[in-house]
Amino acid sequence: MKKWKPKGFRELGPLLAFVILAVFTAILNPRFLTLFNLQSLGRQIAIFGLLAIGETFVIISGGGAIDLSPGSMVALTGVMVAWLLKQGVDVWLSVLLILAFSLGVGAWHGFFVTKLKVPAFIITLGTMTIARGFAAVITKGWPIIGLPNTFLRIGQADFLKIPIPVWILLVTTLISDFFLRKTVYGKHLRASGGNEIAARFSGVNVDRVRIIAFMVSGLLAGLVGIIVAARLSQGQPGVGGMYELYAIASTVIGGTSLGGGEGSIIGAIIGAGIISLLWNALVLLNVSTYWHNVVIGVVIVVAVTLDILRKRLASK
Amino acid sequence: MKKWKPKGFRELGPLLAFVILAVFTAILNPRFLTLFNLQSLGRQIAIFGLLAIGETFVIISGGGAIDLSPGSMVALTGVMVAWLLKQGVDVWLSVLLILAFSLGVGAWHGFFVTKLKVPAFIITLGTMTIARGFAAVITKGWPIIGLPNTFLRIGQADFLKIPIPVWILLVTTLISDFFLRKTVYGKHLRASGGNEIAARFSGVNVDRVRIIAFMVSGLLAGLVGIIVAARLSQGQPGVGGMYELYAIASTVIGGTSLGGGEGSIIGAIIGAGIISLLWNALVLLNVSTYWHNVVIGVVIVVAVTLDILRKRLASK
Amino acid sequence: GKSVHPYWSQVEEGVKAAGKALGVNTRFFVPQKEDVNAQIQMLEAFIAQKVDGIAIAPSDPTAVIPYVKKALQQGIPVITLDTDSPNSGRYVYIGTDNYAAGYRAGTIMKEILGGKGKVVIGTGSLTAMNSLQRIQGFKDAIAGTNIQIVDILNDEEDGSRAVALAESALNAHPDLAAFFGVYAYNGPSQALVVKNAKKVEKVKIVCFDTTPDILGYVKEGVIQATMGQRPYMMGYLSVTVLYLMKKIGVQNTLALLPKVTVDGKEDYIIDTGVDVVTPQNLNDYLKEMERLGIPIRF
Amino acid sequence: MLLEAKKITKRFPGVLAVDNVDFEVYENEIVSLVGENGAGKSTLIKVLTGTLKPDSGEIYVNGEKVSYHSPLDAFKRGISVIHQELNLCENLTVSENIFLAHELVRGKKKALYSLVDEKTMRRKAQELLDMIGARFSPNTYVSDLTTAQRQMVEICKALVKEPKVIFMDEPTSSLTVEETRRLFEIIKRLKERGISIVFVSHKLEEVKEISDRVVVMRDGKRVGELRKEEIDVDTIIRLMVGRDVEYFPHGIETTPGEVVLEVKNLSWKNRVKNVSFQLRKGEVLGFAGLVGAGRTETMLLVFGVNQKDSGEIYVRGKKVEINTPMDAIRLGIGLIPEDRKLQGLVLKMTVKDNVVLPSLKRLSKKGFILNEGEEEKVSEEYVRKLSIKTPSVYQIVENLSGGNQQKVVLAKWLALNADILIFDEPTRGIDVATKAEIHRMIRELAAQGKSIIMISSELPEILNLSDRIVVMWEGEITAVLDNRERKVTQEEIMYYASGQRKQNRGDIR
Ligand SMILES: Nc1ncnc2c1ncn2[C@@H]1O[C@H](COP(=O)(O)OP(=O)(O)OP(=O)(O)O)[C@@H](O)[C@H]1O
Ligand SMILES: Nc1ncnc2c1ncn2[C@@H]1O[C@H](COP(=O)(O)OP(=O)(O)OP(=O)(O)O)[C@@H](O)[C@H]1O
Ligand SMILES: [Mg+2]
Ligand SMILES: [Mg+2]
Repeated sequence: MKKWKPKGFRELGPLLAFVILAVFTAILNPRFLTLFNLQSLGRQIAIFGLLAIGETFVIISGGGAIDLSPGSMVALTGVMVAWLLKQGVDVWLSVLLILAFSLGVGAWHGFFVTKLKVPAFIITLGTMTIARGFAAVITKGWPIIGLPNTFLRIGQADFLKIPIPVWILLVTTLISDFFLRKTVYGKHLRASGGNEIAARFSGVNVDRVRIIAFMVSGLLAGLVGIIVAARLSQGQPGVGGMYELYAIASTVIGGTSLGGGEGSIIGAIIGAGIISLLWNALVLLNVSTYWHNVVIGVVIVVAVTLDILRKRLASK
Repeated sequence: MKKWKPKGFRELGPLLAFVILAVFTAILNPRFLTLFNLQSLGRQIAIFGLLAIGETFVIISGGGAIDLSPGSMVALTGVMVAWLLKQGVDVWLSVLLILAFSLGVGAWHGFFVTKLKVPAFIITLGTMTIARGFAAVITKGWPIIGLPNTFLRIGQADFLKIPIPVWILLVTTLISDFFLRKTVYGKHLRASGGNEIAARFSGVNVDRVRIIAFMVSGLLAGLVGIIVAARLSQGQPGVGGMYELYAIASTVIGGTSLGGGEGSIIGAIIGAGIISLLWNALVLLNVSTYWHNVVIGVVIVVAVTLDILRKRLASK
Repeated sequence: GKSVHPYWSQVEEGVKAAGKALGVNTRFFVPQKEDVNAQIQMLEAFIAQKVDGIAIAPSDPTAVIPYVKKALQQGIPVITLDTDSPNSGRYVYIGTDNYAAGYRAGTIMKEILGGKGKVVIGTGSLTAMNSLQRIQGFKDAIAGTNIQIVDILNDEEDGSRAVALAESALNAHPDLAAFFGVYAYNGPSQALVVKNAKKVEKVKIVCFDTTPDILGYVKEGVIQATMGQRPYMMGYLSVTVLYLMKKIGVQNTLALLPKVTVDGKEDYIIDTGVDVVTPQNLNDYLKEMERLGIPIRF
Repeated sequence: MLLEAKKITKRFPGVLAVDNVDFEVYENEIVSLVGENGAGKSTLIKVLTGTLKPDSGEIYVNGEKVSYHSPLDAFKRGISVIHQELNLCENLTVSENIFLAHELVRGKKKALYSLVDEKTMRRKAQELLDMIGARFSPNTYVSDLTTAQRQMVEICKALVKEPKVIFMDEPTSSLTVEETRRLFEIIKRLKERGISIVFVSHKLEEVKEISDRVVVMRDGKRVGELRKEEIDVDTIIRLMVGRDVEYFPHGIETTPGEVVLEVKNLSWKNRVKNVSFQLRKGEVLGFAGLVGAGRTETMLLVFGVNQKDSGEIYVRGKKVEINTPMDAIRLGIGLIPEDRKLQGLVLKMTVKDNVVLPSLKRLSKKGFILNEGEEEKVSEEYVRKLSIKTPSVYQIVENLSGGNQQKVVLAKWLALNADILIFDEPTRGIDVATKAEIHRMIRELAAQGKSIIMISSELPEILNLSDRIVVMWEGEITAVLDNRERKVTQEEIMYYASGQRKQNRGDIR
């Protein structure tokens, strides 16, 4: 009953899938490669990718933990930041307040999961529903518009032709990959997910490690909320539906096991890339929307299945 | 040796929550107790309850398995049965065909999970997306109407003042509770979920046991699809959104652990009862819709948390 | 379009029919659920493709502004249909705005109820612009009467939940006078409940769209009135206008279109009108649609 | 006195696990803690090392009263522990495990965000491994290690904390004689370095060899203490059990009959090479060898857990294909697995449910509907026979002591009533009294006409129970020895176990 061990470049499978899809799309429709389209794709990858990084932390922390709240949190924090800005609060202060708030929500999840032993599924499902509800309560459903230009730049401007959200994703990826692989925290996180009791007996503060994981996920959901609000020029209570599922799927496509203990930030980004690419390519390839969901579902299943078979063959 | 048995009535917590909510609602609005309302509530409980039974089987089977497909399968099978009926296929034959189809989808999930080792999350997320897509492809968004009256009775008629879907739920509950607690299959299922390897060493055909669990979940999703179509008098591609989450939440509220190995059918039904009751009570209590999601989220979290604390105190 | 819904599939039919008649290549997209971000993502993909023209029903009028501007900058003509985005620089708006249609519904409700009674609204979204505008229009129309909106029910685009909620509402308000259904499946859900509860005489229904099930209930007299927005026309005209813009130029096309003045600004709006279908005029409506060449499934 | 505990009491639902126990550790001593399965040894150790909170009692370290909030508090005071159930993160490497929660970091202060100094950690891990004579790289993933190797990792892990006292809860239960000898050398070296050891074992010869002092527990109470010169196996047993125990069941004779199981040229990967042997009705066939000799792997092929690459299996003269344990059980083969937590038990289920799991079909009405009454009867019977210490058969297995869990594994397969029984290390972690009882049962089963394969790393067990002995080395059989006269010696087995081949071994029947 041996577990498959990371030999070589583990994210090879999903990366191949991404590249094949991209090349395929580019051949069928060369406009795929226009700067404009790549920027658009990049912004989408940033949105799913950031959420997927958060999920990766939570999932690695083990105990079957997942975070179902990101999608709704994106809506709520987007609405909140827009509300703050409308009250005339300074842009950066608003952003900071929102990040602090979402960090707090993450800590709240972590507290319930570790101290009260409430399943992560339930507490984050609760937030999913509650946050979605509050977004509607705050706005009565109407978007909050008229946000300052400085703020909109977060979602819409480019730097060196690369959209700001992509820069944010790059920086976040580097930092979190570093944390996961090189720091004490990363080791403790993987230990907690791999064998909670062993980690506890060794003196790892498993609870704190898990709480931090949820805080990372919360924080990134808030960050995405800000980016999306800036991208849409408004606080929209209706955005983000199902984003949590896409984020979790990205993570799993990238090779993270839902059982906890192991996972890859890079893989999660590639997973987010595949899903975003599908959204983009299906339009470029002129597939009727009614079929979009069918194709996305099939590609996710096929990509994951082939990757698993590939790994199994490789380990023989 | 004395007959020392550890546990009392495990579903006490959720049952209390249900009763308190019901009494509370009935006091504030006596119309809660009208036959019409109880029938309506019963039909809703039947829908979530049947799905929750399926999830219970899948979750107990272990390995972090959950089934994300039921909501979309409800939509797809509802559309399919309506389509068949429109083609003039006999009512009972259509029903049988749909049940066979959904059983097949369940087997498909089981096959991927056990034989190809694809995570249940991914393969059922795939079906979730694909089924939703096909429902749209078949109907282009149009409801399929004009279904025969015999069929509509499945969703709308009563027998002894009790709606047919509630009868279906009762029978299904009795059968599945019996299977889970009183048969070799039930024990094998719990053993497979508790420790897959030990179960294999004990001669349990773990793969088959798991495939059957997914088939039960598939079958019940199809059954609910038929009930919903009959209830709405039409095949509608948009129904069932998020039902899988409600079903899983019902299961967890009822005391099933997402880690696998244990779970309770009765608990799942009570969980489904709590969620359905909330949908109903919030309207009766005239709570503004903007707050519905907030209240539902809070009640779910509070109910589960209190139950966990109660159990912890009781075991002290 | 915004989400998979019969309304949009009627728009699509119009788009296709026009495309065929004019010999142009048309593409029609709706996301599964209303999601502004997803719509913008699609819009960008179209801009990247350098299509000849875009007709969009903005999920949100302000959110799309920067992206419509981007398209215009790249020389792609953009028009709006169904929902307008007046500040985006789009050339033309084709449709009846949802506020106006909602207002019409409110006016009719006022007539049916004789100016008093309790109403429950059923909708599929608390955040989608079309729902918000229809409800707002409805509210504004009944303002000042004794009609009271006792509840708004959000079923999150789940037809089954719509039925459950309508049942609860009917029970919670024994003196309910009417339902107002915002999305296409809301009306039939309410009709089903009212019919099964044998309250057809007591509880009136006004709703949106002209799907066959709605027309069936109209015929039976369970639904008193439904608002048809002629989605087919919107689709057909959008393609035609974009075709002209490509063929004879944007300015020349605009010159052919009716010019209106809004807040002192000149604008181009093609009002596709609202059809109010009632049991009384159902046959006339069907005949009229046939005359216009709009297919009716019934 | 390094550590002193006074009047420690710990209670679990239905069980008084530790009852008013005093315990002390002096400088520079090796003190053994012995007692029957479920006597409360592990619980006491958990209390003393901060993994369980006592219900009452006081703990003093270096004369200072302490109250632990986590294992970390104990480490900080120089108290390390190797638990009975090994606790390593299989998803991490050896060096990561050794330094878990004690990582070496760049920079002065250590915080969660500190950069881990992998290079130094690996070097130091290598030094520790070398010191205790382990021959695997610190970069190996723990999931790739054998039980004995994991034990070594645990020792390194304890050493990293630079402790004054190391508690070792049954460290030798899965070690061979050779490995145990090496561990004792390490223990002695540690003692020279001023580290005291608290040692738990059911192998009383070992206890006698290593201990400066022995503390005996029975039913949660401390019942006696022996000083170095008083230590004697029989005395310990009398204190532990309250009576004398006969070690090995002499006099249960069997008459081996026809061949019931024949294995021909079985091969699997590089770990089982061309293995052939015969098993007769009514005999006990012992399998000896060093750890890693491939005995377990061979039996996993016979039982259908792994699929053979080549070779043939005959049961009662008929060639059979065994692809899953189900097939094997249907053919009347039962395998008592080596790793109780992983392969043997569903920890969250009750004793009863575990005991009846393999025989469920037989015990059920129409092979389908459970018969709770019958299940209860069968499981209670085995709880009694194997003296499993549990409040009732409805106790969750996870809550049993290590040895009692092992007994449940045995009960499971004895209840199956299979004709061919394969025991893999059956008495690991089981106390002397029950061990003797199990030995008697094994002989009795053979006398009843069952056929038994017994893998054991305890040579006395092999020598005293087996009618014939198969010796394996690196995946092949090097000798088959006739032991009907009980004349085979330890030296003889060790000779073949180290790779010497016996000629014309086909002669032996
Ligand atoms: N978590 C628990 N819940 C309930 N009972 C427990 C728990 N842990 C231990 N026990 C019980 O406490 C008693 C002492 O167990 P302990 O593990 O200390 O025994 P031990 O002396 O280490 O035995 P062994 O030699 O088998 O390892 C046993 O009867 C056991 O069943
Ligand atoms: N490919 C492998 N790499 C590392 N370890 C392995 C591998 N295959 C098996 N092992 C482990 O090596 C251990 C010892 O090997 P094996 O079981 O063949 O020897 P054995 O003679 O049965 O030893 P024991 O005396 O412990 O029963 C087993 O527990 C097994 O899990
Ligand atoms: Mg112990
Ligand atoms: Mg072995």
